[in-house]
Amino acid sequence: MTNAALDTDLRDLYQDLILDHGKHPRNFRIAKNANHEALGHNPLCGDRLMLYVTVDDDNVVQDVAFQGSGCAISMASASMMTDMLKGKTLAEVGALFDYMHGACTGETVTPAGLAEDDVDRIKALAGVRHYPMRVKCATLAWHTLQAALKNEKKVSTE
Amino acid sequence: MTNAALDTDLRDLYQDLILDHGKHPRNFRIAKNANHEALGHNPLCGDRLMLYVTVDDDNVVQDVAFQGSGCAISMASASMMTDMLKGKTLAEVGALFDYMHGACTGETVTPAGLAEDDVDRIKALAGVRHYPMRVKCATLAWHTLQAALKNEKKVSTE
Amino acid sequence: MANEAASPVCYAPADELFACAAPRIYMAEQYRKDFPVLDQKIHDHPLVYLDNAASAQKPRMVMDAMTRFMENDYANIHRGVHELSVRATDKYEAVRGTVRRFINAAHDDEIIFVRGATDAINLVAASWGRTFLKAGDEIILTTLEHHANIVPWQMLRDSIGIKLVVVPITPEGDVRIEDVKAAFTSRTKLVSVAHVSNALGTVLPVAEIIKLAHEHNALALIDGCQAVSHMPVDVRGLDADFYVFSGHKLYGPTGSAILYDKREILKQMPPYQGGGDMIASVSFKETTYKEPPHRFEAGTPAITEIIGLGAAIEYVSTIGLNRIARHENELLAYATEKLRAINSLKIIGTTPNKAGIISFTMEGAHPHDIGTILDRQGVAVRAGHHCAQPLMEFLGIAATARASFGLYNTKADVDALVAALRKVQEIFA
Amino acid sequence: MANEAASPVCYAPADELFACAAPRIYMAEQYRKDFPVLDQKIHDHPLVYLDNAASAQKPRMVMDAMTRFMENDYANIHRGVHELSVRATDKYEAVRGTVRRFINAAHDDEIIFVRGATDAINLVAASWGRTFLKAGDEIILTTLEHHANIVPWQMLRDSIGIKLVVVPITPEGDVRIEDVKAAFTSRTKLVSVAHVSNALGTVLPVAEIIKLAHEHNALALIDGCQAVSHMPVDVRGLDADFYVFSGHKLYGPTGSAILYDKREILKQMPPYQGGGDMIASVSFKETTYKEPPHRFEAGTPAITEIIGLGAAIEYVSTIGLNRIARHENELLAYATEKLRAINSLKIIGTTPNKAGIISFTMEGAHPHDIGTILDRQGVAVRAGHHCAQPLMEFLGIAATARASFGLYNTKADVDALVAALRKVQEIFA
Ligand SMILES: Cc1ncc(COP(=O)(O)O)c(C=O)c1O
Ligand SMILES: Cc1ncc(COP(=O)(O)O)c(C=O)c1O
Repeated sequence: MTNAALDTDLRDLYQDLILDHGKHPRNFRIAKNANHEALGHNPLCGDRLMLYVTVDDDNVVQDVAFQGSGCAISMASASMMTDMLKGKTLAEVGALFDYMHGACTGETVTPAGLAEDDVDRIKALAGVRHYPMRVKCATLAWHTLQAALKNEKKVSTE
Repeated sequence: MTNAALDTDLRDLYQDLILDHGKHPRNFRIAKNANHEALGHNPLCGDRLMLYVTVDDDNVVQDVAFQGSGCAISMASASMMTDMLKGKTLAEVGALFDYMHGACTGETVTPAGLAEDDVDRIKALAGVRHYPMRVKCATLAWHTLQAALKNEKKVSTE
Repeated sequence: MANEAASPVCYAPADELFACAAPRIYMAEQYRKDFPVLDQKIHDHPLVYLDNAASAQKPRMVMDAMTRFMENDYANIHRGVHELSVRATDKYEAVRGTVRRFINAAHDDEIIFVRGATDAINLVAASWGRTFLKAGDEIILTTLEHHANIVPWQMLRDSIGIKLVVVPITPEGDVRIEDVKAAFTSRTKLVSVAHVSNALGTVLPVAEIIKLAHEHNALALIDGCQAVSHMPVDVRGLDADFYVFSGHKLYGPTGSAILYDKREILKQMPPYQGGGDMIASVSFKETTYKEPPHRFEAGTPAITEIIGLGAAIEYVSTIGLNRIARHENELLAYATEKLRAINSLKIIGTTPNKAGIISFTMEGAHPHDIGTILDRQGVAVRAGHHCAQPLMEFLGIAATARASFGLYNTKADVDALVAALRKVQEIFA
Repeated sequence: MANEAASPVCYAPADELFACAAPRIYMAEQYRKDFPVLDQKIHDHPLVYLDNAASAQKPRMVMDAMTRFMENDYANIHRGVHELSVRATDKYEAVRGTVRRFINAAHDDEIIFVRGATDAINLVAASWGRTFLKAGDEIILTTLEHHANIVPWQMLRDSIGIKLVVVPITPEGDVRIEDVKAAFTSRTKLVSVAHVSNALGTVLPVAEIIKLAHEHNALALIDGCQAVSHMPVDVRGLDADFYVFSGHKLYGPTGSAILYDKREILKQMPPYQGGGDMIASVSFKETTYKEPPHRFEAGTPAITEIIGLGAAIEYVSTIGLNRIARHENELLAYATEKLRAINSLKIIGTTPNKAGIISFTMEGAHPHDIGTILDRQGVAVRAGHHCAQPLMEFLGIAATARASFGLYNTKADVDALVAALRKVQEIFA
């Protein structure tokens, strides 16, 4: 691999958007009054994150926050996810999850009805699909979200 | 190996003397009044024999008897041993043991001071030295003898 | 069971790897060349290997799979982000699927990789046994069990006070379902029996035994060591709760074995050994464990050997277990007929429900003498108690000689055995 | 210890196999060709394998020993009278002597063949621990132990109520003998510590620790997993009571490992697993066990793998552990210097008492990101908690990246690592 090819290859995973979210995670705080929360854990990497979600009576996500530690990919994924979720209905969240999951595992799911901005962000995260060991880093936040919404307190990906 | 060579080879182990003692073990009985006894066991083959030895105050073997079950080699060895021991002093028994042990493991021990008859019998048993897995069959009775004389109740060869 | 195994029906799932053509003619010679060890002389006679129940020989393909793995892909698994570790992990984990299909389990995570069948039964006794059994509870075994299916339960008995109930066998070597039925009480918690007896070759009616166990709210552990190489096994069809077997008897490497354990049961079992790779998190205060199967695979597993076991399963599956069963049953019938013709010889275990194993004694000749004389003629059989001393005691014998067949044995091997036995007769005439 | 290991004195017994010439120049290149796996490209870059602490690669000689054994001599051991079984048994048992000489034990029967170091420690915890310890007794560990030397003791603690006393390490990663001394009480029964830390590379003062243990009438278990491949080990010189290591980290096969256990202690230990080959006699009423070592080797062992381990020990002994130690210490010094020059990099574990392992973190880049970026450049390192979570917690970090050296690594490998780390810096600038 030439140096240029290597750069392209690595830049596919470590895009600026990812690096930026990894370094400066958004919504990185404890949200004590959230009505859903869950602890996500990837025993392989030791990545851990606590996710707080507030859903109102109309099934609209009012607030999402997280705290934790992990690699650039898992932190960026959590940060970008929190950014995307605010203001979405639970149905929209489900569609986003499905698209995200498909994108990271290499399935082709059409982003029907998703905001262009969200699709771009998820495409950035989907660089992991060429890094099999890192897929779980990208999906940890999303699995934790599912657990939180189902009121499961803990989730562990392996 | 030709059939003749095979016969010679197997006849080296299964000599008539061995087969005879194996089939018709001498001194095959319980000797309740023996002043030494021990149980010999070879867990590999399942060979088992109970040995009874009566030694008088002058350290002369007055009686030897055994009972048990096992292969032709171990039964013949026990039977021939009991035949040899009667009337011997413990010192003579020791010399016999050393010669027997050497003969079966391929060491060269000179049969200094041993009766010609005993030497012949031990040479017959020593056919096992070309059958490494069977050496313990031939020596079981002798190890049991040692245990009995040392007042150890059990011996197991492996 | 023997009949079922011999039927030409294709058992394997309709999956390329496991497709079996089941042609009418079985050519053991064609497979012999896959086993380099068979091509040698022992004491100037061609080797006739009839000690398959103790351990089977390894096809070139298994050795190659192990070597290739070590040459190309080797690394420790699960914990690495680098390429070799990814490849090694993928190959190791893929064998769970191979095993699942082989025994028709429902889920990959019901397949635990262990060191040997002995290890597997000790695991169940220590983990499940200590958790779910209490003093007075009963485990049903049979007289013909291998020590591996006796001693772990005795150790558990001596430690927590359970009771072992032993079902006797018939003089022919059969386990009768009525006798098993009679052994149940309200305290029965487990029935742990061999699928095929390693000492006699008897095929046990395990489907019926498992059914009985479940009717009595007990679980069933099947020791499949001698079954998986001789016949198709379907753990879901049988509804076994635990099923164990060793790789080395299935033409695979030593150090590899399988514990199949139903998901619902596995989930409730605490870990057996502690260490790396089986934990979710460790602190000196508190440690949490991973989900099965990893909870039960502490430390670095026998990675290369599991890859080898996967290759062995592919090898036998490609030939087809039905074909192997039919071939071995033919050999067994042929050998039985030939051995019956030797008048000083007595076959031990005369039930027709047998898989490729034949045990015998000879008048005047101890099994060890038989073993030695056969060996000098190149014929490898086993002589002894076959790790089944209670069975030997029950039969009133100290030992037997045992010939056991593998997929590469031929009628010529049986003829060589018979000729060699004539020499035993001659010597002990 | 590092100094001792680096000294040119010939440690090996004056025995042909183990003769070591200890020439001044070490040519890792000369040994690289023995390891076929090293000769490949990963993501178009030549493989630089620096994950030896997780598992070492296998020389051709080890694979050949295993294959040759399976091609020529394979059979189950101990129980057979036929030729193959005799050969297999002899070869398997001969490895006890090879191991004895390698670690300078007194007797072959002090060498127990087990599945892994994890298996070995679990065996000691279950057999010795349950027999000789009671509620309130104490075991001393250190903060830097591998989970394999923590979890088995926790399981024992939770089952019988012993206490675990943990000796902290210094910020440099050292275990100070004063701190160990302070941990003893009248209830201390065992000290169980690593010889070399797998996470930091620290060489512990085990000789002094063992002496302290014995002064306090306690025993000492040394986890030698990371020591035996890096330096000569002399269990009698150390006076260790238990010494454990895995074959796969010593260039040997997976599924093979050693528990060295002093004869007088071993004799008093009840069996761990029950099954075939470890019994003297079995009946449903009463079972008696064989003497050590066989009492602790239930069932069919990893025969082929033990043969392979014997070959691996011959391989490293022929090169000479002193030479390997000197070579790796040179690499370690070279790597330490080069890594220090990377300003965003922090070496974790800065004691000079280290064997060929170097752990580090980088500002702004998580170890897993480092691992991925290195892998894309062909450099295999490990990233994570290295099965030492309590240590990570103590250090206040989640994970490290770790480069660990083997006898085949070169300064060029270190240069490749450094170049690859520059790319991490670039990306995470
Ligand atoms: C220091 C130490 N102890 C114990 C172990 C456990 O060895 P294994 O996984 O081979 O059982 C390891 C290796 O992972 C180690 O490095
Ligand atoms: C019926 C049966 N069960 C259990 C075992 C034990 O298997 P392993 O020695 O591979 O642990 C054997 C093989 O010896 C066997 O034949």
